Parts: sequence; structure tokens; C-alpha cells
Amino acid sequence: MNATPTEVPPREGALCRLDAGGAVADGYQPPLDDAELRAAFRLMLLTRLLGERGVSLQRQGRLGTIASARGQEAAMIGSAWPLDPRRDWLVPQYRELPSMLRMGWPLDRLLLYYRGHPLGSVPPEGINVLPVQIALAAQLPHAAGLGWGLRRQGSDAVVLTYFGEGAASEGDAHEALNLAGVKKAPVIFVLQNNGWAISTPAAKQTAAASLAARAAGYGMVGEQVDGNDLFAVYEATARAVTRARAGEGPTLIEALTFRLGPHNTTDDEKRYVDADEFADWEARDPLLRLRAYLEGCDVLDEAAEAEMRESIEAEIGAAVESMEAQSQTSSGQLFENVYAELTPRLRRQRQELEGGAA
Amino acid sequence: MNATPTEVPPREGALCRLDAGGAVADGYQPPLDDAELRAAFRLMLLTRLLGERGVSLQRQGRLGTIASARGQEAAMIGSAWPLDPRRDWLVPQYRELPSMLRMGWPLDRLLLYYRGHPLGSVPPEGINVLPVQIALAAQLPHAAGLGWGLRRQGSDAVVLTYFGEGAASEGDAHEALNLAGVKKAPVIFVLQNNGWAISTPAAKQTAAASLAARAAGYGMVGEQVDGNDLFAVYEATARAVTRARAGEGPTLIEALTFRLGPHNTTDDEKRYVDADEFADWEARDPLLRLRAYLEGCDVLDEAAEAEMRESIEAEIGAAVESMEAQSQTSSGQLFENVYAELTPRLRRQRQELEGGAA
Amino acid sequence: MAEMNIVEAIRATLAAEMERDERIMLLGQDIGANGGVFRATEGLFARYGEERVVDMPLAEAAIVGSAVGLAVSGMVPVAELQFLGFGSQAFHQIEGQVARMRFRSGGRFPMPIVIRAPFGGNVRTPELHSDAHEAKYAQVPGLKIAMPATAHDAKGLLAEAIRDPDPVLFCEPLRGYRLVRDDVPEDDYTVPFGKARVAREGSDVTIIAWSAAVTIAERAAELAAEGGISCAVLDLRTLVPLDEEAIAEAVAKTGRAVVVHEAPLTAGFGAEVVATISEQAFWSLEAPVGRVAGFDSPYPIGSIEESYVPSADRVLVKVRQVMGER
Amino acid sequence: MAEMNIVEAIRATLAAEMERDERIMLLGQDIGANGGVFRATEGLFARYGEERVVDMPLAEAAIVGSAVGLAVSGMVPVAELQFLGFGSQAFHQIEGQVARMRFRSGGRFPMPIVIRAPFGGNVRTPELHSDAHEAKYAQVPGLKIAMPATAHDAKGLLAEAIRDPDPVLFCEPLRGYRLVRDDVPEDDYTVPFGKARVAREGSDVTIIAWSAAVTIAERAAELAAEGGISCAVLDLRTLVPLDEEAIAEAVAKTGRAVVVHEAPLTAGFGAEVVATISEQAFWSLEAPVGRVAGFDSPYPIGSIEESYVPSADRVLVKVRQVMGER
Ligand SMILES: Cc1ncc(C[n+]2csc(CCOP(=O)(O)OP(=O)(O)O)c2C)c(N)n1
Ligand SMILES: Cc1ncc(C[n+]2csc(CCOP(=O)(O)OP(=O)(O)O)c2C)c(N)n1
Ligand SMILES: [Mg+2]
Ligand SMILES: [Mg+2]
Repeated sequence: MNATPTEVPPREGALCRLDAGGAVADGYQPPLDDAELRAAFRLMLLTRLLGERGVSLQRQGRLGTIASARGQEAAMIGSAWPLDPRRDWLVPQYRELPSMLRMGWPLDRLLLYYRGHPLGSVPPEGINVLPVQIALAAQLPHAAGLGWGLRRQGSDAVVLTYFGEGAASEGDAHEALNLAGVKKAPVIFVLQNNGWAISTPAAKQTAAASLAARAAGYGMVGEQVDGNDLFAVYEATARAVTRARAGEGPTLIEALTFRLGPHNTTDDEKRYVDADEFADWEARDPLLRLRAYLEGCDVLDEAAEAEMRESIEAEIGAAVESMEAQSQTSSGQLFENVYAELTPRLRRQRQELEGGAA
Repeated sequence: MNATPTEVPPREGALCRLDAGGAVADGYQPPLDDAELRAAFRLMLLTRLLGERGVSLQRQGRLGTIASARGQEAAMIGSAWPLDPRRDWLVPQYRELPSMLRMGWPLDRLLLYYRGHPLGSVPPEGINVLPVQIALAAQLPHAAGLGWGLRRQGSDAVVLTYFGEGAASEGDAHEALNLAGVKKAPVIFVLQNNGWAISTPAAKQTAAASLAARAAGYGMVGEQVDGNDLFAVYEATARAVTRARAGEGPTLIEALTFRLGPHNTTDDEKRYVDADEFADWEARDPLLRLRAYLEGCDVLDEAAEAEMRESIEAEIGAAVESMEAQSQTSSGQLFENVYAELTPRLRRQRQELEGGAA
Repeated sequence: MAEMNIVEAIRATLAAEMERDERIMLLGQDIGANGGVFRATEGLFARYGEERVVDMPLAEAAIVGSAVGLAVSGMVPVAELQFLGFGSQAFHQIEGQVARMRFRSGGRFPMPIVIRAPFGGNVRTPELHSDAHEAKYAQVPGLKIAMPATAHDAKGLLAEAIRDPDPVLFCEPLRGYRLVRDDVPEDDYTVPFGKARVAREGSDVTIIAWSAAVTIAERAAELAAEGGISCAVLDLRTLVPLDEEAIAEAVAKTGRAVVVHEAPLTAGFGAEVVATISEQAFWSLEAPVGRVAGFDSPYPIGSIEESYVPSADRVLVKVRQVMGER
Repeated sequence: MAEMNIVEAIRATLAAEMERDERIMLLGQDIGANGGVFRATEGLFARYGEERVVDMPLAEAAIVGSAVGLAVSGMVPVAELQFLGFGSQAFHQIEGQVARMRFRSGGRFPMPIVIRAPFGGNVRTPELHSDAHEAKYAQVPGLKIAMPATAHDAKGLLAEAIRDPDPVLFCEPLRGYRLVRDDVPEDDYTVPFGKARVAREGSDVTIIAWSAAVTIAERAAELAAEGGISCAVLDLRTLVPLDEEAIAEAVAKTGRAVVVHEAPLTAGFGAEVVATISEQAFWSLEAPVGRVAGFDSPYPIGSIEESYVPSADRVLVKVRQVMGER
């Protein structure tokens, strides 16, 4: 049990538009039209349902370890939504499955990743997404370089990248943010502060009151937002995208959120998260919050949601089938794409293996 | 030639007590008494003269590469002065020779370091100084751990460590500052921003307007001071020492200064530093500034300085002699202290070498 | 005497050492309330508190680098890398700092630091979690490297590592955490560094291995025995220092040898073993020493890792080959 | 044809490649107005501007890590580590990212990155500047490693490295920057990877080396010749890929071999060479292969480094030893 529970947003100063009850300020107009609102909600719901289905497939041994996005759907979807999937790029850590989907990453391929299949980290041609990154913060210098390189070549594309408040302690995070600042790289760094790095609470991660405050040390704009509020996250990101496209450089967005579940399927959050803290955050569930809002303004009703749910289940079902149909492997995959061409030594090793030595 | 010269302090907000002309505000009392002022001035002068003597010894082949402290004497001496050499610790980078001397590091041993002699990095028993650190920023996690460890054992000692604005871009700097913040380690991080990392100007190093501003991202106090002003540096450090001893944690001090010479004896700053910029900073020389002040209030006069100079020359001369007397080496030094005891393999290698194989 | 698996042996040893020496501090990610992601430190947080069992910020270079400062201050840091692969994030602190501080300071600052790190394949971890990096660290003078294969040695070598005044990289076999079980004396004991263990006697071929590969070697030896080939298995236990004598002696007896490791073949520690044999037992060699290793490709993702990690079958093929069978 | 030293050859090649391919960008510390601390990029900043010759923040992981992103964006980054020793600060980006991105992405993101880095002893640099780290990188699948010994090869291998679609660690011998001079054709040419060079013919012993050690090997061969021993010198040029054929062929001829490198002995790349010889030329060996290397201690400070770096005399002793002289 942890003695210093994470602070609960909205923190003072953090942007919040949609409160935990699903209410907005009088006259507030959300940044998305009704159709987009429904689409964003659908992706949130899909993420939630996929997480649940994933756990059951994992228990059946049909998938491997899964890190779920449960509870962080607004932080991910709100930040991915302002991007243009055809021109912009996503450089993920490992938890941002809805952002990958939003950018066009196929659902069956995502499942292949959880399956432990080599194809699972292969971005299809035309999909502007880098493979899932396991080394924490190691993707951040890639994002800085990618944004810098795109801009150098005259593109107005922007790069969205994610990291957690844990990864934020890594040296790579610092080096990348600083470089992006110097190069005015068009990168949006979304720091999802979900209060925990596996079992390590944010209070043991840093003494800083705000991680967005680090932006000043890199000469970039920093903003703290309620990460369970789709509208706040969207707005902050959209502003950052506009600045980045205009050549005004990178932005650091700290989205305050919470992982409503274990770190991944090998973890049990009850070993370290206080039940009260967990309950507090369940009451701030980003999905329920958006649903309440959408129902309140008649963009969604029970029937529509039920229909949505059904279509999502069907979509997931089809993806699972397709994933399993592709799940064959060959030992040749051990040797392909190590280099453009096999070295003589690798060629011999491949022959040895295929010659039945294994 | 560089298009973006470093900004010249006093920058807005940076603490300044002793201006470039050697004047202080009406009624300002320096934090040191006359005897200490003379001692601090003497160390500044020694540093300056040692640097000059070092260059000539280097040209004669009696010493190797030397990184001089010229122009940064106030930043170094002002920050080292508030420490208690018997109880506190110094974790240097490579340029802070006066701070090492202040902590009791013997002058002849410093010269042995420049000589390329193994003894040059060996701290004598009882001297609380870590060896010169060549890997930029690598010493900062050491300082954090040392401060943390001392405190854990009930000591009220503090740790002083240095790094440049170049080293500040390294991941290690970030990781160490953050850890020190979390552990409330009694560490004073003195960031000497001398505008250049070899030939790289600060403007290419970071887009941040202030590096002291990074402190907020680690939950610690940050302060920017005129690094060529002994009093300002002393005051900021003394406050930091007081806080650290009281258990209030680390401080980041950014001392704005300038390297009045090449990076080291292999470098030529004229390849990249603009002559005007150099001249601007020569006019802000910390030594001249302090001398003007001391002369103005009769703490020093020409005769006293001449005497001082003489005693310094004698001290350096004796140290050079002592250094040369100790400069013998033995190939055994290749094998000692790799481990507590030689491994069998090292024992064999030593025998091979000593058996005349070399 | 109790039967334990490797993770139990490590946990028990950490507890006993912390009891023995107050200066010992554990540093790592999730080693506190969570007891480590593999439960290697379970219970220690409750027993010794957060001052001695420290959940560190997520920064490997700071974990290792602060251990340097802690050691200077008089503590005995035992750091955990959550996975050996993330030692790369601290590589500069390990090779450039931890391993050199005694030398640099002429003995003034010894570095009684242990860096514990699990590694090894066929446990379906994500990318970068399984890689066997030992050879890179074996190239780092000033560092010692322990790689236990049994629970007995995990205890004895860990106690030795903690008491050793020099820094030790202590690599723990993930696969063996639960699967390797053997008798562990309850009494205090240490296993000295640089003394290999004859895990199995045999007269035809010596199979040399360390860590989880010892189990593979033993299985291969059993298979070989079925085919009438008698294999000795030599468990190196530590790579630095290396027990050259035991290697030479074993190979002198059998005249034939195979070395097995999970790391990629090229520049793996197996090469050092072959070179050592060549230097120490050349005249007794009746065939080239065989190497069975990971391939020269990145450690692959779960669904194909079984073909990557050396199997008893692959070792057997090599054993037959060095016997001239083919 | 012009006589050049190695640093001149590198500078000329960088200029020619940048002229040929607009996608090439140089990244590094002090490579701009200053032209690099060894002047390897002198003049390029003036010619190609700060967009293509980029003075980077002082952060090796960002230099290497941003190269990954630049490569994804379509650029061809040529990064300079000011010294190979500071590659340790970027080790996680090199071994975990640069070397694996092609594999991880199933070929979608090739990494046409070159990482240039000087290294090598006996030039009186401070600590950590001289260390020969090549063996650690040779254990990294996905990376290629070039180690030219001559100005001719520096040009040809660097051009090849830049054009190679795979990442290359290009290690440059500090000692040879000024001291090694030879004829360099002015025309465009490349030296293929994985093809060793016979630097000297000889019939008794093959001395195998790379980078600055080739010069030492040649000097030792001269000394040996005075004593009536005929030594061949084989310059490996690249460690990955490794020219096993050339090694086997050379050793088959002489039956005796010595390998020389500056890095510490244990787990150095010399071990891989010995293991390769054992695998490819065992039956022609008339004596154990000798290794002459740095000692298993940290690279020392200037005043004692000459005893550390393998000397021609030490090589000669080993040559005599493998000849059975002693
Ligand atoms: C460099 C590195 N060190 C350690 C790990 C092991 N690890 C995986 S996830 C994790 C916690 C990450 O926390 P955070 O960055 O906050 O992201 P979150 O899981 O909360 O989304 C750790 C320690 C890793 N993957 N990479
Ligand atoms: C990790 C590392 N990278 C590169 C170098 C090479 N190098 C030595 S000094 C220096 C510049 C340092 O600049 P700064 O930190 O501002 O300190 P200053 O020299 O100005 O005091 C560089 C790049 C090094 N010593 N360590
Ligand atoms: Mg987190
Ligand atoms: Mg500087």
C-alpha cells in the first residue's frame, strides 16, 4: 500500500473542459462536431472492449502480455485526433493502441503484436507509425529527429509522441526534449502522467509539482491538462499542432490521468494502488464522462451505443480471426531484415538451423 | 565566427552584487571578512598564474593537456568557499582546479594530473574530493548518491558538484538532478554557463532562456547568478549550503560566466569565438573586478599584491618541482587497483609484461 | 537444507545479507511495495523499510551512478536492473564509472557494488527483455561477472558478490527463477569467484556453459548419453574471473569441447572460451571446439524465440560433430 | 592519386559523398565552425551550411537517437562521436535502436546511418578517450563495423559505409589520423565490406589485425624478418561482416597465427578471430593462435599508456612463441 496517493485532477492550472460528471461550462462548444464526437467515443469504447477481450484471450493463451489503455483513452484519443494520418506521424511508446489505430494501424496487426508475432511490429506501407517501443523514452530522440527531418525536407507534417511520467525520468527524455527545442522540431510530446510507473508512484519518480514545467527548461511551450477530459486534451494538442505546423516548434503536454487496471497482464495493481485512490479515479473515468456529455446533448443514446457496441464486437472478432489466420511463423524470420542482405555468417547460421539442427 | 554571441550578464534576474567595474550597491557588505577576501583573491590569482605557467610547461612538454579556469575563477571559488573542507565533499568535472585546491587537493598532485601521471587522480586520504571526471555529467549521479548516502548516515555534510552548460544537455544531468530532488539530497549543483562547449555556443545547446529554470522541473530551488561576481556566487551558494544542511534538499545554481581562453591547450578559441564577444567578457574579468573592489576599500594595494604574486610563484615553483620529483611511473601501475586483488589473468599479464615482453 | 528455486534463493540471500550488514541498500525499479517484478525482493520492503529498499526513479544511469556516490559515502549498494537489457541505458556508468573508480582513484574509492539483472530467453517477454549481454560486460576491466545456474550457486555467489570489495554484475537466469530448483543449505556460505563447477562428469566431450545454458547442456548430455557419447558439463559460474585451470583440465581429459550460450555467436563469450582452450589446452584438442549460440540477429519476439535460443538438440548436433560423427 | 593521411582521406570522402547525395547530413559535437576537434569536417560547414553540418547539443544519445528519426524521414545521417568512448553514453540507442529498427519494422525502416568515431591509444588523450570498444559493438546484431588501417581504405570504406543501407560503426584510428599516409586515388571508389586485405605476404606466421594495430603488426613483421621469420599481415578492414575465408586461407598457408588488438584481452575481438580460426582452419594449425592485446585493466593515463598498447616488440615475442622459439 502506498502512503502518498497521486493527486487527483483537475489540479490547479490544468486545463479542464469536461468535468468528471460530464458537464461543461455554459456555452462551451466542444472542438469536434457530432459525427466526430461519435467516432471518438466509438474508438474509446473499442479500446475499452479490446482491452477486456485481450485479457480473456491472454488467459486462454491466444495472446501474450498486454498493456491496457483502460482509463487513459481520453489522453490518447484526444491527442491523436487532431493529427492528419496521411501526413503526420506517430511515435508510440507501448500503451497507446487507440492512437495507433487512429493513425491507421490495422487492428489485426496490433493483435499480432500481442501474440508475439514478428509482423506485429511491422508498420504497413503508408501507415506513418513507428513500431511499439519497449525501451522507455528511447523513442523520444527518434521523434525529435523525425520531426526535424520532415521539416528540413519542406514538409509541414507534425510528429506526435508519447511517454509516461516514469519514462520522463530517463536521460533520453531530457536529451530529446532539449534537441527538439533547439531544432524547433514540429513534435508534440504527450507525457501521460498516470500516477504510476508499474508500482512506483509519481511522488517517488520526481519532486516536481508539474512535469509540464520542464518545458521552460527547453525553451518550449508546456501545458498541463486533465487527461481524462477528451476536450481539454484535444484542444491543447490542436493548438500544439497548429504551432508546430507554423514552424513554432515543439510542445510538451502533461496529461493527468490514471491507469484503471494493472500495468499489464503480468501485474496486479492491488499490490500497490490504494483501493480508495482507485475508486476516486474510477469516478473520473474518461469514457463515462464523455458518454454522460454525449447523452446529455443527444449525440448518443442507449440504442445507438448498443449498436456501436455490436459493431465493435464484430470488428474485434474479425480482427481476432484475421490475426489467428496470420499467426504462422517461420524460422526464416529470425534472419530476415537483420541487414539488407544476409551476411555470410548469417547465411550459414540459417542453413544450420534449417538443416534440421534445431 | 558565430552569429549568435552569448548574452552578457548581468541578465535580468541574475543575482549581481559586484559589478564589472568593481562597485557594489551603497551599504552592501560583502559576505567575507577582509582576511577571507584576501585569501579568496589570492586563490583567484593563483589560479590565473597557474594557468599561465601550465601553458608554458605544456609547451615545453613537461605537462600534457590542460583545461584552464581563466575567466571562471569567481564562479568556482565563490561556490567552493562556503564549504567546510573537513566535512563537505567536492565532485568536480575537470575544469575546477581552484575548487579542488580550496578543498585541500595538493597542488603538486594537480600538476601530476596534467602530467598524465596515475597519481594525479588519486585523492589523498582525508581529502573529500572525487577524481577529475572526464565523461561530461557522469559525476552528477555520483554527487546525488554521495549526498544521499551521507545524509542517510546522519551527517550534515553537503556535496558541491560542477557541470557546464554543455554537460547540462547530457541525460545524466537530468537523471541526477531529478534523483537529488526526490531524495532531498544535500547537493549544490553549480552549472557554469560559460557560453561555450568547446566550439558549440550555448544557443545551439539549448533553446532555454535560463538553465536555472530547469530546477522547477525537479522540485528544487534554482538561481541564476552573475558568475563573474564572487559575492553573488558566494551568497547563492551559502544559502544553498544552509538549506542543504537543514535537510531542505538540493539547489541548482546557474553561474553566467565565460572562458577567457581556449577550451584546453589543444584548442584555439579564435576559430569560433567572435573577438568582440571575447573583449566584452574581458571587460568583465572576475579577477580585475574583485581587485578593483579590494583596492577601493583598501583591503589590497599594489605592494600587497606584488608580495602575494611572489609567494604564489614560489608556491607554484615548489609544486612543479615536487611534481617532477614524483613523476616516475612503473608499469605495475597498469595492474594495481583494477581489483582489490589481481585476478589470475591479470597476474599472468603482469608477469608477461615484466618478463620483458614489452 | 531446503529446496528452493533461484528467485527464492536470491530473496533469502538478500535478506540474510541485509541482516548481516546494515550498510547494504537495495536500489531498483519496483523492488519496494511490489517486491520486484519477479518478486526477488518480496518482503524486504516491509522488513527493512524504504530507506534500505528503495524504489528509484525510472533512470538506469541514475540507479547505477548514484550507487557510485553511495559507495563513496560508505554504503554497500545492491542495484537491480529490471532487465539486463536496460543496462545499456547505464552502460556508460557501468563501464566508464563503476568499473574504473577504484583504478582512477588509486584504491581510495573501492566500489563494493552489486548490479543484479535478470535475462534470458524462452519466457515470452517483450523485445529487449531477454538479451544475453554478458560478453559486452566481460570486456570491461574492473568489473566481475557472476552467472549462477543453480539455486545453490545463486545464494553462494550472491553472498560472495555482496561481500566482494569490487563491483559485480550478477546476471540471473529468468528461466531458472522458477524452473531451476535444488538444495540450498540454510547456513551462511559463499561460492568463491573463479571456480567452475563440474555439473556432470564425462569422458568424450566437455560441454561448457553458464547460467541457464547449463540446464540445456545437461539435457544435451543426457541425450548424448543415450547415443553412447559421454559428456562432461562444466558450469563456469563466473566469467570474470575465469577459471582457466578448470577449463584446461576438463578439456585435457576429453580432448573435445562444445561451448553453449544464449548471446549471439559473433564476439560472444564463447569465443573467449574457445581462445582460452586454444591457449591452455591446444595440444590435447582432438577436434575444433564447437560453439552453439544465439544467432547473429536481434533476440526475436516470443512466437519465434524457441528457434533462437540454443536447444539441447542443437547442442547434441554439435557434440556429434566434434565427435566426428556427422 | 594523392598521398593523404587518414583524416584528410575522411574529410575528402565526406565532402565527395555530401556532393553526391543531398540527403547526407553530418551530426556531431564541434563539427561545424570548428571543423571537428581533429579537423575531420574542416571546411564542410562553410561549404554545406549549418543545416547539413550540424553542431549538436552535447548529448550522445540524442545525436544517435535523432539519427534514427532522421533516417525514417528520408535523410542519411552521418553522426560523429567525438571519441568512441562516449559511444557508451549512446549505447542503448546504438544496440537497442539503430541496430534493431530494420529488424523490428520488418524492413520498413532501414537505418542508413554511419556513426564515425575516433579511438586508440598512445596519443596522450585524457581518460576514456583512447579505449578500443569494438568487441562490444561486434556483439550487436544489425550493426556493421568498419575499422580502416590506411588512408586508402578510410576513403573506400567510408564511402561504402555511407552508401550501405545498414548502420555502420566506423572506427577511426586516432594515431593514424596524421601518421598514416598512403596513396589515395582521386576517383570515386568503394572498398567492399567483409573483404580483408593482405597487407604483407609471408609464409611462417599470419598476423591478423585491424585499424592502428595493422601498423604495429607490420612493424613486428619487419622485426621478425630480421630474425628470419616470415610473417604475413592480414588487415581485417571490417569485423562485421568478417572475412572468414581470408582468415582461413591465410592461416591454412602459414599454420600459425597471432592476432593483435588494442582492446583488453578478455572477450576482445581477438577471441572471435581465434574461434573463427579454430572453426575454419583447425586442421592446418601447428600451434595455438597467439593473442597480443591491451591488458585486462582500464586504459591508463598518458604517462604509462605506452606499456599498455601492444607494441611491435610484444607482437614479436608472441610470433616467436607460436614459432616454438621462446
Ligand atoms: C529503459 C527501460 N527501463 C525499464 C523498463 C521496464 N518497464 C516497463 S514499463 C515500466 C514503467 C513505465 O512507467 P511509465 O513511463 O509511467 O508508463 P506507464 O506504464 O505508466 O504508461 C518499466 C519500469 C523498460 N521497459 N525500459
Ligand atoms: C560524455 C562526453 N562527451 C563528449 C566529451 C568531449 N568534450 C570534452 S569537454 C567538451 C565540452 C564541454 O562543455 P561544457 O560542459 O560547457 O564545459 P566547459 O568546457 O565549457 O567548462 C566536450 C564535448 C566528453 N568529455 N564527455
Ligand atoms: Mg506512468
Ligand atoms: Mg561551457
